Amino acid sequence: MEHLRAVEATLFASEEPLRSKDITQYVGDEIDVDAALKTLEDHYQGRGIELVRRGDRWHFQTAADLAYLLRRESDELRKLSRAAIETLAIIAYHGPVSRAEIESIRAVQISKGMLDVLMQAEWIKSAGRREVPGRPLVYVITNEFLTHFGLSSRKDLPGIRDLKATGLLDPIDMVMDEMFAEANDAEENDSESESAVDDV
Amino acid sequence: MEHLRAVEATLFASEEPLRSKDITQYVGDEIDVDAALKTLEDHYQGRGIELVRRGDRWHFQTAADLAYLLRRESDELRKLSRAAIETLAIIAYHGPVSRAEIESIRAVQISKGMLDVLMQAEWIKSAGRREVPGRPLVYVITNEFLTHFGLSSRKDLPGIRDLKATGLLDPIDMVMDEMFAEANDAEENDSESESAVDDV
Amino acid sequence: MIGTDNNHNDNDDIGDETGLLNSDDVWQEDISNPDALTLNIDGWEGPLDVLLVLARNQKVDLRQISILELVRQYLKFIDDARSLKLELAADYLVMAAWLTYLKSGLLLPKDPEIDPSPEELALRLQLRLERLNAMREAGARLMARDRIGRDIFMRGTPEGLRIEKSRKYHCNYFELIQAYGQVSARTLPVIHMVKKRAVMTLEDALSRVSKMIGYNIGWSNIEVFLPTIIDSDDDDYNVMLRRSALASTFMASLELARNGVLELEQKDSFEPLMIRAVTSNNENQVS
Repeated sequence: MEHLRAVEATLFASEEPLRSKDITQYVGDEIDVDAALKTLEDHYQGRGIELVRRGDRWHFQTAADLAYLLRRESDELRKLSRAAIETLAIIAYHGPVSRAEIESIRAVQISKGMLDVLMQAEWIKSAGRREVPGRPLVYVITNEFLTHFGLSSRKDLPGIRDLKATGLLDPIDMVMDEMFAEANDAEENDSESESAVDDV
Repeated sequence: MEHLRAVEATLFASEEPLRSKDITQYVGDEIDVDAALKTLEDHYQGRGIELVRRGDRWHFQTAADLAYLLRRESDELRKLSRAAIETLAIIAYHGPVSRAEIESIRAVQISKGMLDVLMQAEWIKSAGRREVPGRPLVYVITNEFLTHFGLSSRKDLPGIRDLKATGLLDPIDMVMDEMFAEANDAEENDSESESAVDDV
Repeated sequence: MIGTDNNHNDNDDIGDETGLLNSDDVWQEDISNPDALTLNIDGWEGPLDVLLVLARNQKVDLRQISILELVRQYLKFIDDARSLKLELAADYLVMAAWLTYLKSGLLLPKDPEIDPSPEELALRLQLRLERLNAMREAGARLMARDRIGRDIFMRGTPEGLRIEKSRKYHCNYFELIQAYGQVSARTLPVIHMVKKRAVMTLEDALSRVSKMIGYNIGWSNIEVFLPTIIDSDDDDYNVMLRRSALASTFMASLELARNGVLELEQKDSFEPLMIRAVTSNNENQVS
């Protein structure tokens, strides 16, 4: 038993697989290391830890069938931040838009990871580059976005007038609302020729 | 048995001690991790590898009585000065303690980097401030300290029960403080001419 | 007899007990600190450290040490150090002075006026030595434990655990639309526009009536000269504009009548106001 313990501890602590004779250096000549290894191999059979032999070297490893535990995936449901929702909405309404355009609409800088988060959520994707100086990437919404929000197309998004009717727009000035509606219409007409988005 | 295997494999694969709830994240809610840990602890009793609890964390380690086979001289472990050892002991036995309290027990100043070095070794950490004038930081020992020195909890510190019983861990008597403060003041006055060691 | 050298040896003895207290083990920063160096040359860490070693030399329980003997030994240590021209930091000398005071207090007849009493001071000194000694021993016991990485080992090559968190984000339709509404409302430039008022100016009316009068030879209702209202589908706007147009056209007609361009006729109150151009034929029929 003492032999087994010594061999077991030596293998456990070792930073690399050990040959039988390496183990002997630790535990001493008087121990039959090979016999101990065999016994240990049997003992660990079917447990969470296995003693395995690779070539002439032995080492402990986590049982192969439990490897899935070690790299476990877990879903984490997170609420999208206010800023991220706004960004998403801008891409939905104005896309394709570049990062700079989103920032100019929101009048706030976008944190680095925000577009990554939205892409990771598969709600937006990049749709090539705009042929303007700097060749910025532009972003559009994805089919996953439409599916998630139960829309059949981008056109299903409510217009500014609808938003106003549901009280979602802060009432500021009727004329201003109208003006905005006009600007919006202009954009939509122009959006085929991408450059118009830059005007936003 | 599958439960045992899963908990065993998770602990075995982990690079650091795990809490019961950490293990649950890997093996799933349906497993009674605490029960599995108890069974495994018994199973490994007397073997070359042991399952031990340090603070609220569990890990596998080689059996203590096999140290003679495995002992390695490590530079890292030898380089602690007497001052550092005393400081560490004071934080362990008296903690939470402030720097001033440590200095008052040792009757010498702590060199600048000492607490930093002990924190870097992850043996101590600061644990908030004491609500007294100056709001000094106070220090306590960590889980890593318990792990390193093989203690299940602070209560296992060698001799702590006796020290408590004899009042040697009680807060410094006020009269004694005053006495020391006077001596200290005198030192400080002298230190301008004599030695900078006394400068706070 | 306890000289400086002996003390040094005693100190080394402590080091041997734990194997960790040798001067080799002093922290780097201690050595780099020139003031600490003065103390560490002899391996001492301050006067209390010296006192503790002297006290332990009495080979009795710290609770039973002779304070007077301790004071005598400390003062001797200071004398020896001075005779060896060892530089002693101020706190050693302060301690010497304080111990001299304590010694005299203990030897002289009791003076109840003195508070705290010399006995109390002696007791406190003894307590402080005990406390420091307790921590010194505790530290040594800690260091002597089976320690991870020296005596006890964790697994040499753990596979490591990873939880790969795939984040699922949550956002519903309402939040999306609401956010867009708020971005729009927030970022629109603030522009104040004066609403187009529903008026027809006198100038417009003058020019309109002047142009039209030439074509109307007979009497015509003034309403014929009003512009057709098609500007808006807003009824209020139309009514307002119509009123303004009527007023302006009436004013324009009066002005033109004064200039002899046209003449006006109204049979009775609230009857239609009739207008016709002044021609050579009806020049004399001004009403």
